[in-house]
Amino acid sequence: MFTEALLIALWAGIAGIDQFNGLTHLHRPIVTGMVVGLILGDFQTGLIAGATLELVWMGMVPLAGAQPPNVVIGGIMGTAFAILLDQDPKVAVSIAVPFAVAVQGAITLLFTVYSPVMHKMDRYAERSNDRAIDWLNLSGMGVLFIFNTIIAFLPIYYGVEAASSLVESLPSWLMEGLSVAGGMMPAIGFAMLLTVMLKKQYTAFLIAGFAIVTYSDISLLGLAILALAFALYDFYQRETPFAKEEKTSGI
Amino acid sequence: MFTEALLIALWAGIAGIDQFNGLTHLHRPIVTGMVVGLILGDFQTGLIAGATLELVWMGMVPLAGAQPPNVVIGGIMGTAFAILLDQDPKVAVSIAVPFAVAVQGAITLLFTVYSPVMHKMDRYAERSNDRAIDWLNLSGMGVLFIFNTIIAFLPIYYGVEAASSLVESLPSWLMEGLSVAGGMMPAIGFAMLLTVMLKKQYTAFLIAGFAIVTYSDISLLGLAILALAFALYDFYQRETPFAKEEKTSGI
Amino acid sequence: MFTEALLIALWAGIAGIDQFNGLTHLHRPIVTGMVVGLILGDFQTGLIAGATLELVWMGMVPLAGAQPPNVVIGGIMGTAFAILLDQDPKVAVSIAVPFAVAVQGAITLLFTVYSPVMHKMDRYAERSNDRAIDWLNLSGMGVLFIFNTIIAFLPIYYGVEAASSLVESLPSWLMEGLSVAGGMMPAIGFAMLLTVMLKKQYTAFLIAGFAIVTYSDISLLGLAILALAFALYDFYQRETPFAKEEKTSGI
Amino acid sequence: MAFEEQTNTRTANADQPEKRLSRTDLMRMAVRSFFLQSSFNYERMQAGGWLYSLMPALKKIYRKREELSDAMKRHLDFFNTHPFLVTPILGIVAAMEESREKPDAIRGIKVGMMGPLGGVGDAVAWLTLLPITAGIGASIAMEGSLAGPIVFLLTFNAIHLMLRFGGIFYGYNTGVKALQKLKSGTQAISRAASIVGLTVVGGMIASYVKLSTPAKIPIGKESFEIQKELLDKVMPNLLPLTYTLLIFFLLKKGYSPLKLIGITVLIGVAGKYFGVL
Amino acid sequence: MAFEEQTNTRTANADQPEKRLSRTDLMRMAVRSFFLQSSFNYERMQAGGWLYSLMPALKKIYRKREELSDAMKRHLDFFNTHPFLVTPILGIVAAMEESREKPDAIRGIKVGMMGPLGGVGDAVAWLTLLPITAGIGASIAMEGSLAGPIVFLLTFNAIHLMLRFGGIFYGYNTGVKALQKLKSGTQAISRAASIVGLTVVGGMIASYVKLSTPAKIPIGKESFEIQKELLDKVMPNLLPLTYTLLIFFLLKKGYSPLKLIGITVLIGVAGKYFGVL
Amino acid sequence: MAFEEQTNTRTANADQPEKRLSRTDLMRMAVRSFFLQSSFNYERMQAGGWLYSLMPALKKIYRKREELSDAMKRHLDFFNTHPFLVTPILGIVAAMEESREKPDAIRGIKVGMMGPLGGVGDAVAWLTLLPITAGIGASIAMEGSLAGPIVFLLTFNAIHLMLRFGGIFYGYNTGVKALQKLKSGTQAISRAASIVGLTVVGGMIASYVKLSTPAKIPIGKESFEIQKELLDKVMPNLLPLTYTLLIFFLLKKGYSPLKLIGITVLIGVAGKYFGVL
Ligand SMILES: OC[C@H]1O[C@H](O)[C@@H](O)[C@@H](O)[C@@H]1O
Ligand SMILES: OC[C@H]1O[C@H](O)[C@@H](O)[C@@H](O)[C@@H]1O
Ligand SMILES: OC[C@H]1O[C@H](O)[C@@H](O)[C@@H](O)[C@@H]1O
Repeated sequence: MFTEALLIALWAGIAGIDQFNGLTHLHRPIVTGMVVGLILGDFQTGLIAGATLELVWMGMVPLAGAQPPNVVIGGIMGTAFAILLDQDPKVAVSIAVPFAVAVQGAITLLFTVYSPVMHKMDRYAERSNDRAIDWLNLSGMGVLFIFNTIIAFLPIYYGVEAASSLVESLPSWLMEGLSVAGGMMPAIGFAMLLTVMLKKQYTAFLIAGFAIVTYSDISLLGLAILALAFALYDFYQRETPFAKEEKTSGI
Repeated sequence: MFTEALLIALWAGIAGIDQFNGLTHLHRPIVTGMVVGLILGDFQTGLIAGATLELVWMGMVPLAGAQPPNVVIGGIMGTAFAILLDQDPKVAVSIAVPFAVAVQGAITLLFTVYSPVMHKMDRYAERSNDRAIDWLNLSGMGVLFIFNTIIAFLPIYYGVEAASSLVESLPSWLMEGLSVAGGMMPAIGFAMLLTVMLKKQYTAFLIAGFAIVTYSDISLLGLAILALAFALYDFYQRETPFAKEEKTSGI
Repeated sequence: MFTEALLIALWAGIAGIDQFNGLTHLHRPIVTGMVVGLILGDFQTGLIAGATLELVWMGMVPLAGAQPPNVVIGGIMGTAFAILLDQDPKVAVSIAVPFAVAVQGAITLLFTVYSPVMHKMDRYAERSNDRAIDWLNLSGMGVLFIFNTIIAFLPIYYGVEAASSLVESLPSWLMEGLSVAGGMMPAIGFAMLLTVMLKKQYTAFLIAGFAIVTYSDISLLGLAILALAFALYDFYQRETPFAKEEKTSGI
Repeated sequence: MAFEEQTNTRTANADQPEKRLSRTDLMRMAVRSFFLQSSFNYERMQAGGWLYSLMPALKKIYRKREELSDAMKRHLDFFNTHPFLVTPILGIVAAMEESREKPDAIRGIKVGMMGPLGGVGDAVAWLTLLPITAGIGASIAMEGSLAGPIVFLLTFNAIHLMLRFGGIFYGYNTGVKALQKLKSGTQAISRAASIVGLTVVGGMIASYVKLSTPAKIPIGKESFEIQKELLDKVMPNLLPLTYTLLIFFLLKKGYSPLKLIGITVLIGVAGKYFGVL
Repeated sequence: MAFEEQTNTRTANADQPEKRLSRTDLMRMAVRSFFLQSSFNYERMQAGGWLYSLMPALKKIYRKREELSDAMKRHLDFFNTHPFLVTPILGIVAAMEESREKPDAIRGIKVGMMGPLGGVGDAVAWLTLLPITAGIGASIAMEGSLAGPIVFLLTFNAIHLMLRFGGIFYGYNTGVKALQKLKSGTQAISRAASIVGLTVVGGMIASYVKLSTPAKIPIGKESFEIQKELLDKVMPNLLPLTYTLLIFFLLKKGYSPLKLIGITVLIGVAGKYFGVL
Repeated sequence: MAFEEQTNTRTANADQPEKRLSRTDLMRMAVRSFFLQSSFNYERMQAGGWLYSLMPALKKIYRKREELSDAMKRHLDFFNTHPFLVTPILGIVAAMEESREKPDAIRGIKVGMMGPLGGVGDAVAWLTLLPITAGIGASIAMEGSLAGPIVFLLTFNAIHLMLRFGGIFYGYNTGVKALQKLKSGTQAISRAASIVGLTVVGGMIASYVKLSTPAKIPIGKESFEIQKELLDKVMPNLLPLTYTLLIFFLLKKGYSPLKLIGITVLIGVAGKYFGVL
C-alpha cells in the first residue's frame, strides 16, 4: 500500500504543477483517473470514475484567478477511494467533493501568502538580476508539488482502513443513494457552464444539441462536427450579405 | 345499450358546448374518441380511432366563422360506430364524414337563425340591463347542448342494428377498401393545412420535416423541438445583424 | 465470345456518340456497366462494377473542352474484364484506367485533326449551302461510332485469354491489393470535385454531409433532400431581409 | 396616424382618477371571455359575447345609468376576433374607457385590432398550436397510451390559458402602447410558428398518411415487389407524399374537401378491389 | 452599357414583321442543339454545331441568298458554352436576328453569354446535378437493383430536357431582357447548387470511399484492433476522409489525377501485401 | 484613439535597427510562457511570470544595465490574462520595446489587451474547448477505452500549442496592427465557439446526466411504469433536462455550487431510500 500511495502522491504533485504551469491538462480527472487506476491495478474503474468526475468538474474552471473546488485532488481522491473501497465509480463524486473543497481553500490561501514574493522581485529588478527573478518565479512550482504530494499521500495511506470499515457499516441504500447522486452530479457542471455561456440568442443550440442526442445515436464528436458546420455557415452568412456577394458576380 | 347511448349523447352535449365556449378542446376526436371508447368498454379502439380522426380533421378549423364538417359529431359517431360495428379504427373515417357534413349545415343554420338575439340585446342595452344580457349570451350554450345530445343519441340508439346488418351484408373488400381510404384520409387534413400555411419561403421546412421523419426514428415532439431550435436561431439571426452586434464588442 | 464482343462494341459505339451528342448520359459507367453485364450474362457484377466506376469518374468531367480519362471506354472495359476474368468488381477500376487514359489521348488527337472541317464549312457558308453544313456537322458522330466500336472490340475479343492467363499467374495479394485500391479510388473522383466546387464559405456543407452520413442511416437522396431544404432556407433568407419583410406586415 | 392624438387626449385627462379597475375585475373579464361565442351569430358574430366580457369594466367605470346604457350600446357593434386573443383587446379597451377616451377612438382601436389579431390567432392557434399538440398527442395515442389525450390537453391549454390571462393584463397595463409592440412581434411570431408548424406537418405526412401498394410483377418464378424493390428504393413514403401534394393541388384548384374525401374513399375501395392498394 | 441602345434600335425597327418564328421552328432548334458538339474541334470548338442549331431560324429570317450566306458566315466564329444552356443563347440570338439587330450587337451578346453560361452550366450540370443523380443511382445499384441506372437516367434527363426546351422559349420570348434576370439568378442558383452538391459529396465520401485497416497489436493473449478500438472510437470513416483530403491537397499542389490513381494502386497493393490494409 | 500616433512614433524611429529579435528568441518566450503562473499571487497575479516570459526580449534589446533595470521594473505591474493567449501580447510588446515606443504606450497596449484576451480566452478555452474535448474524451472513456484520455490530451493540446506558438509570431510580426484584426475576429470566434459549445453541452445533458425513476403505480394486477409509459413517451431524458435546468436557475438565484452538490446528494440518498430514484 505504501508504494501505491507514494506513486499516487507523486502523480498528484505533477498534476498539481500542471494545473497552473504547463496547463497540458493532464491534471484533469479524465487523465488522473486513468493513471490512478493503473497504479491501483483497476484500470477500468479508474477510467470510468475519472470520466464521471470530469463531467462534474466541467464548468468549474478558474476564471480571473478565482479557485473552484480543486480538480486535481478531487479527481485523484475520488478515483482512489472508489477503487480502494470497491465502490461504484459514481460514488466517487460524493467522496471527491469534501477533499476538493478543502483544497480549494488551501490554494486560495497559498496565493495570498505568496504576495510578498512580488516585492522581492521588485528589488531584483532594480538590480536587473534576471537570474534571481527566474528562480523566484519557478519556485512556485516546488511549493505546489510538495503541497499536492502531501495532501494526496496522507488520506490514502492512513485513511483507507478507517473509511473502509465505515463504509461497511453503512446501509446499502446509502451507498446506492450516493451512486444515484453521482449520476445526477454532472447536471451541476453543465448548469455552471450554462450560467457563463448561455445567452438568449444561443438557446437554440442548447435545445438542438439536446434534441439531436436524445432522438438519435450520434456521438458527441459527431454532434460537435455538425455544430461546427453550422457555426461555419453562420460565420460566412454574417460576413457576406447577399447584396455584396451578388455585386461581384459574373456575366 | 340505452345507458351507453345516453352517456355518449351527454358527452356530445358537453363537447358541443366546448367547441364554441371554453375551447379547452376536449371536443377534439383525440379526447372524445377515448371517452367514447371508455363508455363502450373498448378503450384501445376508441383511442386509436380518435387519433385517426384527429389527423383527418387537422386542417379543418373554423376560420372567420366558417364552419368545416363538424368535428364533434364526426369524431363521436366515427368512434362509436367503429366500435359497435367491430370495424378497423381506420374505417371510422368513412363513417364519420356523412354525419359531420350534415351537422356542418345544421350549425350554419343555427348561427343564422340566432341573429335576432342581437336586437333583443340592443333593447336590453338601452335599459342598461346587464343581467338580461348575461343570460341571453349564455343561453346559446343550452341550445348547443340540447342540439348535440339529440343528434348523437338518435343514430346510436336506433341506427346501430340496421348498420350492423348492412355491414355484414357488404363484401369484405369494401370494408377493407374503406380501411385503406381511412389510412389515406389524413392527407386531406394535411393538404388543407398546407393551403393556409404554406408560403414559398417556408417550403424548406415542410421538406425538412418530411425528410427527417422519413430517414430517422425521431418522434414528432423531437421534430418540433428541433424546429423550435431552428426558429429561435432564425429569430435572433434576423434581429441582430452582425454589424450591429460587432459594434458592441470588446477590446 | 464473338457475339458478345460485337454487342459490347456496338454499345460502346452508341455510348461514344452519346458522350458528345445527345448527352443523355447513358454513356456513364452506371448505365454501361449494367448493359455490359446483361450482354455477358452477369447482371449483378455489371451493375456493381458500373456503380463503382461511376464513383471514380465522378469529378472527371469535360470542362471547357479538356478531356479527362475517357469515361466510355474506361467504364466498358473495366466492367467487361472484371466479369470475364471473374474478379471482384472493385478490381475493375485498376483495369479501366490504362484504357481510359489511352483513349483520352486519342480523343484529344481527334478533336485536333478535326479542325480543317471548319474551313470546309466556311466555304459552304459562302455558298449558303445549309444541307452540306448539316451533313458535315453530323459526320462527326460516324467517326466517334466507328472509333469507339473498334477500340472496344479488339481487346475484348483478342485480349481476354491473354489477360486471363496473366491474372491466374499473379499472386492473390496482388489482385486483392487492386481490390483494396479500387475501394479507395472514389476518393480521387471526390477530391477532383472538391478542387472545383469547394470554396471556403461552403466548407460547412461538406462537413455536415460527411457527419450526417457517418452518424446516421440516411440515404444519399435523403441527404440531398435535407440539403435542398437548407438551400431553400438560405435562398429566401438572403432574399428577404427582416426589415423588408416587416415593412409589409399587417396590423 | 390617429394614435398620437389619442395618447395626447389621454394625457390631457390626467386629472381623472386612473387605474380604478382591480386585478379581480380583469380576472373576471378574462373568465367571461371564455363565453365570447355563446351567442355567436352571422349578423354580428361575437358582439354579444364581447359586451358580456367587457361588462365588469363598464359597470365599474360608468356609475350613472345613462352613461352605462350609452357604453353598452356602443359595444354591441359587429365584433369578431380570435377567441384566445380577445383579452388584449378587452384590456386596452377597458383602459381607454377608464380614461374616458372619445368613443370614436375606442371604436377605432377595437376594429383596428380585431382583424389582425383574428388572423394571427388563426395562424398561431388553429393552424400551428393545434396541429402540433394534437399531432404529438395522436402519435402517442396511436400506440394505445392514455398519455396521448392528456399530453394534448395539458400542452394545448397551457398556452391557451397563458394567452387569455396574460393578454388581459398586458393589454390593460400597456394600453395603446401595446399596439406598436404587437405590430413588430406579430410578424416574428408568425414566422416562428410557420417554421415549427410546417416542419411538423412535413413530419406528420411521413408518419401518418398510410399508402403503399402490395402489387407484384411476376418475373419468371420470382416476383418484383413494386413497393419494396422500387418505390422504397427511390424514397420511403413516396406515395404518401405524392398523394398529399396531389390533394393540395386539387384544393388549390378549387376542389372542396368533401369531394376529395369522396374521391379518397373511391380510390381506396377500388384500389383494394383491384389489388393495387 | 450598350444594351439600352440595342433595345432602342430594335424598337426603331418596329415596322419589321416581328415574331415570325413559330413554335415548331424553336422546337427544331432545340432538337438540333443535341448535336451541338458533333463537329467539335479545338479550332472553333462548337462553332459548326452552333450554326447547325441556328439554321432553322436563319433560313426563315433571311430569304435572300446573299443575306443568308452573310448570316451563316457570321455564325461560324469560335463558339463554346455548356451544351445544356446553349438554347437560351439560341433563343436570344434568333430574336435579335429576326428584328435585324446589328451584327456586332448580336456577336456581342453571343460572346458575352457563352462564357458565363459555360461556367454556370459546368458548375450546375457537370459538378452538381451529375454527381448527385449518379451518386444516388450508384447507391441503389450497389445493392444490385436495376432501379439504380433507371433512377439516374430519369432524374438527370428530366432536368436536362427542361433546361434545353425551357431555355429556347425563355431566351426567345424574353429577348435581351433575359440577360439581366440571368445575371441575378445565376449567382443564387450557383450557391444553392453548391450547398446541395457539397453536402452530397460529403455524404458520398462517408459512404463510398472504402478504407480501413485490419491491423492488430497483440497485447499479451489479447489483441488491440486498431480500426475498431481506436479509429472507429475517434470517428467512423476517419481513414476515408483523411485519404480524400490528402488527395485533395495533392491535387491542389499540382499532382495529376493519373499520378494519384497510380499512387492509390501502389498503396492498395503494398498495404495488402504488408497486411495493414 | 492613441493607436495612430504610436504607429507614427514607430515610423519616426525608422533609423533604429528593427527586427533584432530572432526566431529563437521568440520561441524561448513562448516556452517561458508555460510558466506564466508559477508565481501566481493575489497581489499582482501573473506579473512575475510575465516578466519571466518577456526576459529574453528585454535582455536582447536593452544592453545597458540601467535601461534593462528600468524595463524590468516597468514589467512588474499587475498583469492577468488567459495563459494561452499571453503570447500575442508578448509578441506585440516585444516589437514595441524593440522600436523603443514610449513606456506609456507599451503599458497602454498591455493593459488594453490583457482584459479582452482574458475574457475571450476563458470563453474559448475554458468554457468551450475544454468541455468539448473532455466531453468527447469522457464519452470514449466511459466505454472503458484508453483512447478517451489520449484523444482528450491530443486534441486539447493541439489547439493549446497552436495558440501559444502561433500567437507569439502573430503578435510580433503584425505589431499593433494585430489589435484591429483581433477586435473583429474576437467577436466572430466567440460566437462560433458558443454555437459549438452550447450544442455539445445540450448533447452532454442528454447523454451524461443520469436520472430516472423506477416507481410504478399498481393498476389491478398490472402496473403502470411511470418512466417507461409516461415520461419516456413525453420525451426521453426529460428528468435529466429538468434537473439541469433546475440547478441552472438555482445557480442564477445565487445558490453556491457546493450547496447544490449537497442538495443533490440528499436527493439521491432520499430518493433511493423511498424507492422513487
Ligand atoms: O480570466 C483570465 C485568467 O485569470 C487567471 O489568470 C486564471 O484564472 C486563468 O485561468 C484565467 O484564464
Ligand atoms: O377568424 C377569427 C375567428 O373567427 C370566428 O370567430 C371563428 O371562426 C374563430 O374560430 C376564428 O378564430
Ligand atoms: O466549359 C463549357 C463546355 O466546354 C466544352 O464545350 C465541353 O467541355 C463542355 O463539356 C463544357 O461544358
